[in-house]
Amino acid sequence: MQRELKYFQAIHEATELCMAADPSVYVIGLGVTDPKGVFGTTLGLEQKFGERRVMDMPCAENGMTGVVLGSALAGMRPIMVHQRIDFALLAMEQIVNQAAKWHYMFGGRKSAPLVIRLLVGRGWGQGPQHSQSLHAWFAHVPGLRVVLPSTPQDAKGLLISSIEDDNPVIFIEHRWLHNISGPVPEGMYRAPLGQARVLRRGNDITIVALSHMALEAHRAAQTLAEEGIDAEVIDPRTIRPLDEDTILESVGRTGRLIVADTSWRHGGFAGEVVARVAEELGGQLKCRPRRIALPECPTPTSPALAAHFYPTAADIASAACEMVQGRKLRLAPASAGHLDVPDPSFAGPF
Amino acid sequence: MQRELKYFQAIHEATELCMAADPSVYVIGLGVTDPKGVFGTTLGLEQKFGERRVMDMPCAENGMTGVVLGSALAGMRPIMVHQRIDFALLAMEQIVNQAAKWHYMFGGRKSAPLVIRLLVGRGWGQGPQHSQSLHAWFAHVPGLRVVLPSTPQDAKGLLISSIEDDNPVIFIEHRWLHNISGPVPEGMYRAPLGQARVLRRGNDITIVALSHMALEAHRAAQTLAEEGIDAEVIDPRTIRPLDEDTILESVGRTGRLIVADTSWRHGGFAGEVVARVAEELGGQLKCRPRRIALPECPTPTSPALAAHFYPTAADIASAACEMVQGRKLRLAPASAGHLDVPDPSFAGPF
Amino acid sequence: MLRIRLIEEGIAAHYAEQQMRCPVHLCIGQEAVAAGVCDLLGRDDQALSTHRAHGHYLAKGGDLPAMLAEMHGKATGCASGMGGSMHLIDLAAGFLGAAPIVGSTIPIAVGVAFGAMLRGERRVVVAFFGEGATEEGAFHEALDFAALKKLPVLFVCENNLYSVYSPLSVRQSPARRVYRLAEARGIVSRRGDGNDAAEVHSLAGEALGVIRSGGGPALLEFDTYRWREHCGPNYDNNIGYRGEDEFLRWRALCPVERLRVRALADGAFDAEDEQRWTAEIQAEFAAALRFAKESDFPAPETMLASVYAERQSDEPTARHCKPRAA
Amino acid sequence: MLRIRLIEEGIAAHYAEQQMRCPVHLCIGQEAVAAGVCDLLGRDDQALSTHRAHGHYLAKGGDLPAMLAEMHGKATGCASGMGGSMHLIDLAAGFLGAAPIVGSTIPIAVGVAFGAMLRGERRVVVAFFGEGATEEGAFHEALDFAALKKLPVLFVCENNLYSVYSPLSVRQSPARRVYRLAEARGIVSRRGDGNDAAEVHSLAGEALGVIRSGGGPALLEFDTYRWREHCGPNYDNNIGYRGEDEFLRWRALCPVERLRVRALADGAFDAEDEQRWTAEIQAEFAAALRFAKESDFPAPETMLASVYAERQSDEPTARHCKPRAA
Ligand SMILES: Cc1ncc(C[n+]2csc(CCOP(=O)(O)OP(=O)(O)O)c2C)c(N)n1
Ligand SMILES: Cc1ncc(C[n+]2csc(CCOP(=O)(O)OP(=O)(O)O)c2C)c(N)n1
Ligand SMILES: [Mg+2]
Ligand SMILES: [Mg+2]
Repeated sequence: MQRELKYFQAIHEATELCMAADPSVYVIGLGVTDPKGVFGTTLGLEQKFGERRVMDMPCAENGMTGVVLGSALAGMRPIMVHQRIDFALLAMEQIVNQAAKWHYMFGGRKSAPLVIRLLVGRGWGQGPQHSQSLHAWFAHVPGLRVVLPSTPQDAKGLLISSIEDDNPVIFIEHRWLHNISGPVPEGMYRAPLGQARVLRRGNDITIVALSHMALEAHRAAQTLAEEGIDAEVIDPRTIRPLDEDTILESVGRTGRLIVADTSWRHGGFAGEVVARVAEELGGQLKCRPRRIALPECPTPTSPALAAHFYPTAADIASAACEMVQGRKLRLAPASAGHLDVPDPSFAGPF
Repeated sequence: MQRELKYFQAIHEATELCMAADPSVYVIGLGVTDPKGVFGTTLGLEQKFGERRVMDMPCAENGMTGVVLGSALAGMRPIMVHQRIDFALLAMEQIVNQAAKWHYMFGGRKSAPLVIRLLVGRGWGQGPQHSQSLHAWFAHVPGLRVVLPSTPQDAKGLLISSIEDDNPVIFIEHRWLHNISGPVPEGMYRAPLGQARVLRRGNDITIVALSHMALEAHRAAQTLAEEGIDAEVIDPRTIRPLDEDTILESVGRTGRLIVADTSWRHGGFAGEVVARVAEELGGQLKCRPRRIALPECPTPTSPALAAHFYPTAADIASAACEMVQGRKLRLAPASAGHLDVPDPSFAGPF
Repeated sequence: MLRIRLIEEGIAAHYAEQQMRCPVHLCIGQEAVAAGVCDLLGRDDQALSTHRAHGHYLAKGGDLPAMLAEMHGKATGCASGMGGSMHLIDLAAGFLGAAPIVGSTIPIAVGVAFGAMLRGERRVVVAFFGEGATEEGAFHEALDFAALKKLPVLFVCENNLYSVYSPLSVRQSPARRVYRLAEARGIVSRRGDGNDAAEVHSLAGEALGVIRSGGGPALLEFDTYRWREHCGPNYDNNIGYRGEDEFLRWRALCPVERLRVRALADGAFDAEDEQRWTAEIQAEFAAALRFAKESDFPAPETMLASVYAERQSDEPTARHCKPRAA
Repeated sequence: MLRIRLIEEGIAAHYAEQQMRCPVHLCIGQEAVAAGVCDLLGRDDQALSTHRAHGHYLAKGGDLPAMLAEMHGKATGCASGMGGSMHLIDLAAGFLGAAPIVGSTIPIAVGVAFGAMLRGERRVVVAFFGEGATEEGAFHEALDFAALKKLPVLFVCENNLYSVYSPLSVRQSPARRVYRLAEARGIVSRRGDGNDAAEVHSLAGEALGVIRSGGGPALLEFDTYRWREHCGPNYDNNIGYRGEDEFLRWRALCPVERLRVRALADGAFDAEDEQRWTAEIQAEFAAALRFAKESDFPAPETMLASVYAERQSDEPTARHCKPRAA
């Protein structure tokens, strides 16, 4: 039987393995050495590798991104961690103007191998400034790679590939994935950057789902199976590069497409997926594609509104049912309990 | 006969009119009072309105955006100018976390009326860090409005509407539009935010084109007319909100869609337009939609590469010809002259 | 000050009920700064703050029931439930807003003062922030602009030695002092004991004197200490980032207790006053908490209602309608 | 220094041909800083700069033909034509890069020093920048981190009074001095005459002494003046943002001339040496220009070639291939 780890443990293990294998890998970020260790992902690393390889930093996201980039130019392989994407907005200049373009704008003379781990917050009143999921921005920028694993196994394999990659990699972790469990092989292994994972095979409809929505899509597929609908669930895993082939092959077969995203619909990455399919498969679809994404407002803090803000498996399943069978889905009432926590172990607020 | 103005003069006139009408309007930005006056758009305003209403600022884009936001909360209506979008990357935190969300996150108690004018550079070795066109980022953010006029008349009407709007408005001006001429009515008038302009009516194909690409699309339509193809050209003018209706009506009629954007294709706004059409008109298209956008690399500086980097009217026309008539278009060889200047009056470098 | 303490303790006591479903950053141990500074502000003066805003909001006169309702995510909250504990606002009290991105409200506060200056309004704007925020570029850019325009801004830095669990030693060089950074711009700056309400009061008085007489901005750096965990109601001296002994040293310097002892000695109030006040505050808190709990949650349709501000008038552009040319 | 001057003048003379189709920011008038500082650097030491980088690149030993080819957009350029004048690089010479976003290369330079420290390499990294860059938060964040980690960074600020056409008065309060901002972090800082090569040399020598002996970073602020327009080959004292008189005052303080006069007086060189050098440099420039003009433009297919770095080895992940567990 395969060993199971939680997603946060998989991140931890990947980091630890890469640090052991390559002395140029180091970890830096607010709180990476503190007692919480970024939701456990960096816990104990300082004790193991020393304070020169795992370190806290000043609250200066922009400048410190420049520092991290500079250290990469000097031959290090930094892993920078921000506890929220929202904080990294301070660092867009360094990430997008400098790091993403360094290799290109100097004619390929120097690469900038660095990983920036960005966490997406959710629940317990994270509110408008602690919950954004801006992967679409990064996906738009040539020179970056953008990775958002949804399973523990991929979290580990993709983080290893990201650390070993010679380019700036944006590695996005949804907070509600940190505590999910799944099989994780031991030792070093790599998941390729630019290859989607088919989470479930099916022939009636293709659901492309990003990050935490992959989980919701998987749940939706189970519900749909009970209704006689055989859904294929694809987690693109990286959205720059995007594995178009896997998606097109699937939609070519099922003729139906739902894209589920953790961010806003308008101008979001789900639109890119729909556009690709429209461009390549145009008339072959059996029905119109759909996007399931956030409504067009900042994240409201009140838990009473969170339930209306975040789409769930039920939304995906209903849409799929309409698309495949042309009927409304009757769902059992959602399980009791609060909609602002990922699982019962979560006791708020972060 | 209608009066003609250049685009930069239209921007200037809108600013001047709004400043005269409302004492709370003021202009701030690097170089707004200097002898170049941001390509003429702010020239003479300081002399007319005084240094308390038109002012230079420190080179501190992030902090100054916070300052501008604060002044809006105090009752002013600031117009902030950045000579390149690339510089505004420093200010994403203030724009996106603070300004865009201020009204919402305090339950609507306080609005943040401010306009941020962002210029897109092009030509003469502007290169990787002086030429980005990141409107798609802003379009993704609820709370912002995003405006990118392509004609002098709209530049004026939309800037007036933007200044009068009670929300943060991102106003994007492509550098290669500043010197185009067109009819501009005198006095105050408003172009609505959220309404596309049909630049040319036609029934064979719909070309949705943003900012400077609207010009290229219009040129393409002329070429196409000579080939017997009747293209409709739509400039959405604002991409948040997006006037979906005008686009859908048009594509519903023509059955064909090209979207031409000034930014990269992957994760860009053109994808949003294609996705909307796919979602709403699915099976009704006569052929697959296409995007015309930048190749997936930073802007190369060498003029020898610029010609390959920026798509032109010819690219749009060829695509349209293939889509409508299924044949390659034979184009007269491109007019002599450099491809890194907008018009003969341009003598570099900015 | 006692009021802030008791209210924060009240929040801490009720937080475990999981009805306040948002992060809370208590200011217990740091009350003297908020109280000492705000005591000298008028209604027209304004303030902005950070994630740790309860004390500033209350000291500036912010509405208590609306604050507790906000923390409960209720429609009656000071931000209609949209913001939670980290987004407090009370315009009537001159508390213009708090937001939790470290450093970001500092330039906004400077901008509020700048806007007021442009409008010819006379008021002081106070920016409250922690020493962690002085590491952000935004702080430096804000200082620079306030100095350039001689704006009536009082920068108040509460140096509580920590940013979350990170001690100063991993973030700032030992030689660095916040107040010296302001001095290097020619800004009047002082450092003081943030646990001594009288000292806060007197330094703030001096600084406000400079500002009000047109001398430009001033900065005050106050040494103080947060008693409870960074975020949440508990003590966390056991988890490893700081020691119980350090905490006890600081607790012995309790700002509330020090003021109390002095006031009792001075005869400014007596034990009976104190008991009465305590009872009054506790009753006020209980009533506010009841209000918060009994209030309704925001209706689902409000979720999309306030993304954009709409012009109030029917004629959307009436205000600007006089064209200059025919 | 003379070499920088003559090369910049050569660029200015040929710019109007419109073959250098990219912005150029000449450093004529400011050469002493680049020359005086770089003279004291070893090959292992490294430097980064800004939009106004020609002088720093050349003084650090950057390849001249590759620089001119870059400005001509040629494949033989130091950045293969991808960057232009604002993106110079010469790794062999220790010139790690220049980029035109104001302030942004300062933290990157600090990071290079930090990386070197982590790798146990001993070298000094110099960050060249203008006084405008000190207004950016990035500068402050970079200073803080360098001070915190005691990094071997020399911050060199060329204060030429202007940021594009904007004088200091609209950007910085009169009391603000760059070197005092560094002092407030405990960083050794000096201000000096940037038009006096000897003074630059001696202050840089002292600062490098501190840095090399482990004393942490140092900052030097040099007063100087740009003679030509902000961007481009011309004089622009007539367009209104500064006066001819101010320019003439500064031209009288020409760094090249001052060094020349002193050297001739000292007998360090004579008129004949001078003539010979001038001729040599002009020949060098002419040859480099010819090289630039004759070089090929990059082929279209190179446009997409270097967006991403590819691992060199065939086995893409060989380096890390030893799994710890079976
Ligand atoms: C830009 C940004 N970075 C990081 C955080 C995470 N964070 C929240 S509070 C905090 C501590 C800030 O310390 P300080 O300013 O001293 O305030 P204190 O909590 O001590 O009152 C941090 C780092 C944030 N909210 N914003
Ligand atoms: C972030 C950013 N803002 C604005 C600009 C436009 N700009 C280019 S050079 C320059 C002047 C900077 O002044 P300074 O640092 O003193 O350098 P100098 O040109 O005087 O050498 C400015 C503002 C830019 N390149 N980057
Ligand atoms: Mg603190
Ligand atoms: Mg300067």
